Amino acid sequence: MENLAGWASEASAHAASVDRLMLAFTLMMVALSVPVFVLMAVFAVKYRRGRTANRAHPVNRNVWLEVSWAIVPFLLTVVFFVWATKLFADLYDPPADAIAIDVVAKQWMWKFQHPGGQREINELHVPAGEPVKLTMASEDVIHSLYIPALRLKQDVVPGRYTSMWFTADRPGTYKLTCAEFCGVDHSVMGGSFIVMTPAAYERWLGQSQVDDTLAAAGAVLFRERGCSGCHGPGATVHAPPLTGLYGRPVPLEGGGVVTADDQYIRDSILLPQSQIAAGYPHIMPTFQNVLSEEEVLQLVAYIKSLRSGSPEGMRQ
Amino acid sequence: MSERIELHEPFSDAAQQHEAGMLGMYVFLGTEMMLFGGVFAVIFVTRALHPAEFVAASQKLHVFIGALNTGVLLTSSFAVALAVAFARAARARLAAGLLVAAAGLGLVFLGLKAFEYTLEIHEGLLPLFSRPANFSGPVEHLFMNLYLVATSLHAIHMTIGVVLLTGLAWRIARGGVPLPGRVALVENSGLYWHFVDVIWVFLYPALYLAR
Amino acid sequence: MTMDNALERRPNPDDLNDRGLSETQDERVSYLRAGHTLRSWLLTTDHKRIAILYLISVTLFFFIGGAAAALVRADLLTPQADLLTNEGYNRAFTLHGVIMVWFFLIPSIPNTFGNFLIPLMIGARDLAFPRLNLLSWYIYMLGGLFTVFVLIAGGVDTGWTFYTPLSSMFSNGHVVMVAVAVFVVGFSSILTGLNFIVTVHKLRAPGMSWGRLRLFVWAHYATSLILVLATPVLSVTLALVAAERLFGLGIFDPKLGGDPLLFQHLFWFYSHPAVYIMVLPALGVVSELVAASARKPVFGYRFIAGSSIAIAIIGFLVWGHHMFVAGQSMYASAVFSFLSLAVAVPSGIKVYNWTATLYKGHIELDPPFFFAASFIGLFVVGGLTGLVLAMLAVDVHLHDTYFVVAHFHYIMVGGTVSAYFGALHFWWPKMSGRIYPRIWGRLAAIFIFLGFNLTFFPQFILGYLGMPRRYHVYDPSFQVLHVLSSAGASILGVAYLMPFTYLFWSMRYGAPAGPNPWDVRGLEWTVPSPPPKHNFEEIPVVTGPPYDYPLEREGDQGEAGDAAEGNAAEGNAGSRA
Amino acid sequence: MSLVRTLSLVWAALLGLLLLTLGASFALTGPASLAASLAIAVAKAALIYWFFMHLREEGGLVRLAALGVAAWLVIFTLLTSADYAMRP
Ligand code: HEA
Ligand code: HEA
Ligand code: HEC
Ligand code: CUA
Ligand SMILES: [Cu+2]
Repeated sequence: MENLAGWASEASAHAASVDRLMLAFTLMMVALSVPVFVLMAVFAVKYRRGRTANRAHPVNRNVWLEVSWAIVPFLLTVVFFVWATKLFADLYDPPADAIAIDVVAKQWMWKFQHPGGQREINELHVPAGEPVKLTMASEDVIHSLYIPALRLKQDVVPGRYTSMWFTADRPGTYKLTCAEFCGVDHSVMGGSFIVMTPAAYERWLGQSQVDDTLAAAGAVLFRERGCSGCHGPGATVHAPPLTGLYGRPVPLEGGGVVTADDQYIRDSILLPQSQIAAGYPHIMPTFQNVLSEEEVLQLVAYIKSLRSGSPEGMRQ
Repeated sequence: MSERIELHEPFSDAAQQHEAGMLGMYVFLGTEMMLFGGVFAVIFVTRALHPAEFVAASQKLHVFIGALNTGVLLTSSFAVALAVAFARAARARLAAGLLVAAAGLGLVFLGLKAFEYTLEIHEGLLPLFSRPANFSGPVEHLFMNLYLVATSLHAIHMTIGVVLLTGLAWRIARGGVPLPGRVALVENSGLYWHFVDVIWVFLYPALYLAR
Repeated sequence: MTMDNALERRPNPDDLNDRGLSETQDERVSYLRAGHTLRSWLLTTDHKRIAILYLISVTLFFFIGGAAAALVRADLLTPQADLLTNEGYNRAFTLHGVIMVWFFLIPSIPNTFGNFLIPLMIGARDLAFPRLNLLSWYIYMLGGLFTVFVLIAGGVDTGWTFYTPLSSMFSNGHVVMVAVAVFVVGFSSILTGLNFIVTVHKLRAPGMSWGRLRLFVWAHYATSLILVLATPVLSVTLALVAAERLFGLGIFDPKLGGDPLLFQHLFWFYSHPAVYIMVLPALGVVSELVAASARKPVFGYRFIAGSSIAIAIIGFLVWGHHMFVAGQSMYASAVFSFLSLAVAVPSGIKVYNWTATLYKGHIELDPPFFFAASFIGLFVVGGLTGLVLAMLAVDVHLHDTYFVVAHFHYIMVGGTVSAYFGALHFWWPKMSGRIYPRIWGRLAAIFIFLGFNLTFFPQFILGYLGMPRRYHVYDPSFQVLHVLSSAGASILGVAYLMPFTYLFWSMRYGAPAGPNPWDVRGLEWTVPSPPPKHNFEEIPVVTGPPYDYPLEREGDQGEAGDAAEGNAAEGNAGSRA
Repeated sequence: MSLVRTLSLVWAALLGLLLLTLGASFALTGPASLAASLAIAVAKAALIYWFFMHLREEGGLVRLAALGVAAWLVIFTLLTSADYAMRP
């Protein structure tokens, strides 16, 4: 039973809040249902057929009574709805300084890339007490990254990025699994989620074999795959410069403006005809079957690093 | 006229039978509507996801052939509506003739559709059939897939309708369907035909007229 | 008292050795004896015979699905993969889900008891379109046999939800064939729904106003609306998946700019309302069983009737609660979560009104009461845990865990299957004309209840601890709970077999039932058991409300009241002033 | 026969609407175009249902059945597109 700690313990403040919510909700469920059970049993005994009991004036309708037992439980649950929705909304609001870790799911393994370029498979190391944001992509079918100790899961959907963030605060080793049915080996697509003290995490990062940071790997791809031929400084083609693109609003051809987030950059690479930046020709080819999800994530990391003025990803 | 209507189990009078038949037919058409509703939802979502490419792809369709076809279908519906009116007035030959006309227009529709498909095959635009296919991008491919699915599903319904109407006209002409005793048969076949027409009335703008 | 009456109706009341062995007068002219050939059954348009055909075939599929469940539970006894391969397990639970949902639970109550009882309850000779009704059974069988064929051919491994792109591009099972089977059986649902709607609207006996319809009929009317409006969307969705698989359509494929989540929207637009297809008829049955057990007018008839319709309508607005972590927009999730709470309100009304109905009733602890009580208990637990899942932050944790599995088995198995058995026990005397030993009925109900809880309660805990569903290799720390669950399943399996022994026994040895063995009200209890071929000699004229049990006034209490009422009830129930 | 006259008028109106929608599709773009073409399609369908499909002679029930399905389709498409519209 001690193994259960890998599943059930609360590894974050969010997990504790979810448990509190669940406990309170359970109490409400008891309050709403136990009267039904008790009364049914009592009536079945008291009003047995053939038994003498006062059955005078049985009511067969009472609108106020009925309305009240429709409304009161509903209002009770609305309180919980507000509570749960608040907690849920927090999950969509990652702090800006969160450590950005990329996740790629494929049948049947989890691949993680840390910003410094460290990669691991089926294990995720994170520092305690610091917010972490996962950006997740799938190579094939829908998977779902589930870390029970955080009370969190998020589907990983092919064709787009989904994300999940948390601040784990209890060092330890927990379970990490795939929750969305994804084919033959779904039930063995899992591993460990390891929360370390910040110092231990630094040490762990140092030990791993790293060729390049993510952004640097992206910079290499940017040249190798010919992006720089069009987007580079010396290009003859009329293509938008990508420096400072991330987070900026981009006016689109045919009206409309989008913010250049991860998803937009990804779509620009894989489905370039979808959203054309205003004023540019439709010439960018698709890299659909050329780049793997990991490589796209590296390119995205590289383009993100191209903040105006500080092309840090370029240094090598 | 109601005394001359044939009664079936378990109905006890003609009005009840007529209303039940009508309601049943409308509910059935409702299910067909929901069936196509799924297709329409897919079309709308695709348009919402890729507005510009959707419009570009739509513009490659033969909008005037589509318009002509809409006209043909509307006219056939008119013929069927007339046929029902005459069937109720027990003018069997006229009704049968109009049904044949409607079915004929249905064939014209299918013929034009087939012609359109061949044009698209040559343009490299029709999935499955064009070899080699020649799409400007994935979304155009997706659009044409949708187009093929939606129009062929509609064409299947049309074919059923044509068979239904011709068979009915034939039986009326041979006196196999006493009128107005079994006018419900004509009415219900008519409802089906009109319904297939209505589907096209929505498919046409959804696919051809996206701007 | 009523039993004695029934015994007197035997062909030869003096011959005590004649324990109902020979035919009674009523049976000789009943629908059961109207033609003995196989042909007379297979080509019948009598709604009662079609109901029997459904009863047999639906129950058969329950046991096929149950056998798959047994396989699943046996495999889960150990944390490793020793009984089945990974692929084999996936096929086992997929077929379990597919068969149980589409070939057992959806047709279960409507197509058997609905078919049998709706015309009787509204005072009609048959459904509006008897031949369509037969066609619907043939379509059902076609789809069903096709599924059995797929089962033999190797099965599918997508889960009953067929999520894309797994089903459309990656799975190597027979997805297209199963999609075809479910597509086909959909038309059976549609035809049944259509038939019920038209029947309820157009074939009510004179005087049978909407306010006098039985709650069972209201529930089936609501169910039919869902059948008709939702099923076609499933049909087209499965057709698209099949086309996607065969021709690479791309609608659900991001490589062409399609969206995998669109499938989930289409699927759940059908499948969430479909869960109410599964439960509404059961709610209707339980309303009848509760009223009959209490022998008292139902409390809040209007609210119960209206809540069926409300469930059908609101039920269409909540499908997104299956997609909270799928990548749906956060705002859409919040809306769907809120609407999911709204759908609990009408369910709550039913539960509380049933309880109030029992108050001051004359409750007989017959098997139908036992089944109704276990339905209520298990439905409430299942429903309230549904609300847990509708809470956004909690569902993020519980989605796709055993908590969900426990939730829906509580409603579908604890709820609907109990109601199915309850209906079988309540209307069996009407359908077969014979009475079964009540004690066995009570025992079966109790065993089912206990076995059920042992099977599925541990799964709530498993789920909260984080055990994902559709896993057959699992962490050894979960084994204890899984073993408990499997042990419960074996009790449950045996308990489900029990009724079939004594019900079959009763067909030959049971005492003849007489028209109204439970001494309750309703048009179906005014005709002989089993009913004659055309139900009513003469279409009845209804002049009073449903459930018009006599009420007691100050003074007349207990036994005296019961006896007086028993006499008044004789024969003319349902059509009295 | 005045019924024939009515039906002919409806037919003419339908063809007129067809021309209108064709014209509108060239004149308008974007959401306006979508709205116009949908509105015209609804108008056409309404004409067909009302006159050709006998809704005008039938009782409230049949009309309700026809309208009900339309309402359901609207719910279905609106709630589905709500997700797409509100995704970031
Ligand atoms: C018959 C089948 C049935 C029924 C009736 C229901 C009824 C409900 N279901 Fe359930 N559900 C399923 C079958 C069913 N469900 C299935 C099969 C799945 C899984 C599908 C899959 O992924 O494979 C599922 C999954 C499921 C989920 C998704 C879980 C997930 O995958 O993450 C959710 C989330 O909201 C949910 C909610 C509800 C709610 C709120 C109800 C409500 O209708 C319940 C209403 C009833 C009550 C609440 C109890 C009685 C009321 C009272 C005692 C009064 C007091 C209460 C209040 C008014 C507050 N269900
Ligand atoms: C609709 C109705 C329905 C019914 C009635 C049942 C009935 C049962 N279900 Fe089912 N179940 C589903 C619908 C249903 N289920 C669905 C939709 C899923 C999801 C599938 C998916 O994920 O895609 C599911 C999934 C599911 C799982 C999860 C699998 C997983 O996620 O890995 C489990 C595990 O315990 C399970 C168990 C059972 C059991 C023990 C019964 C019992 O009640 C069955 C009892 C009946 C019998 C046992 C048969 C009678 C006896 C015999 C034939 C004799 C032989 C038997 C023995 C000797 C034991 N079911
Ligand atoms: C043939 C020239 C060409 C190549 C090669 C090319 N691009 Fe582009 N790219 C363009 C043009 C032109 C645009 C502007 C039109 C558009 O939005 O599609 C563009 C737009 C973009 C945008 C959106 C910028 C904005 O301001 O909206 C991104 C991001 C991008 N490209 C990244 C890349 C990456 C990464 C690669 C390599 C893997 C690449 N491009 C290769 C020509 C090219
Ligand atoms: Cu990956 Cu399940
Ligand atoms: Cu649901």
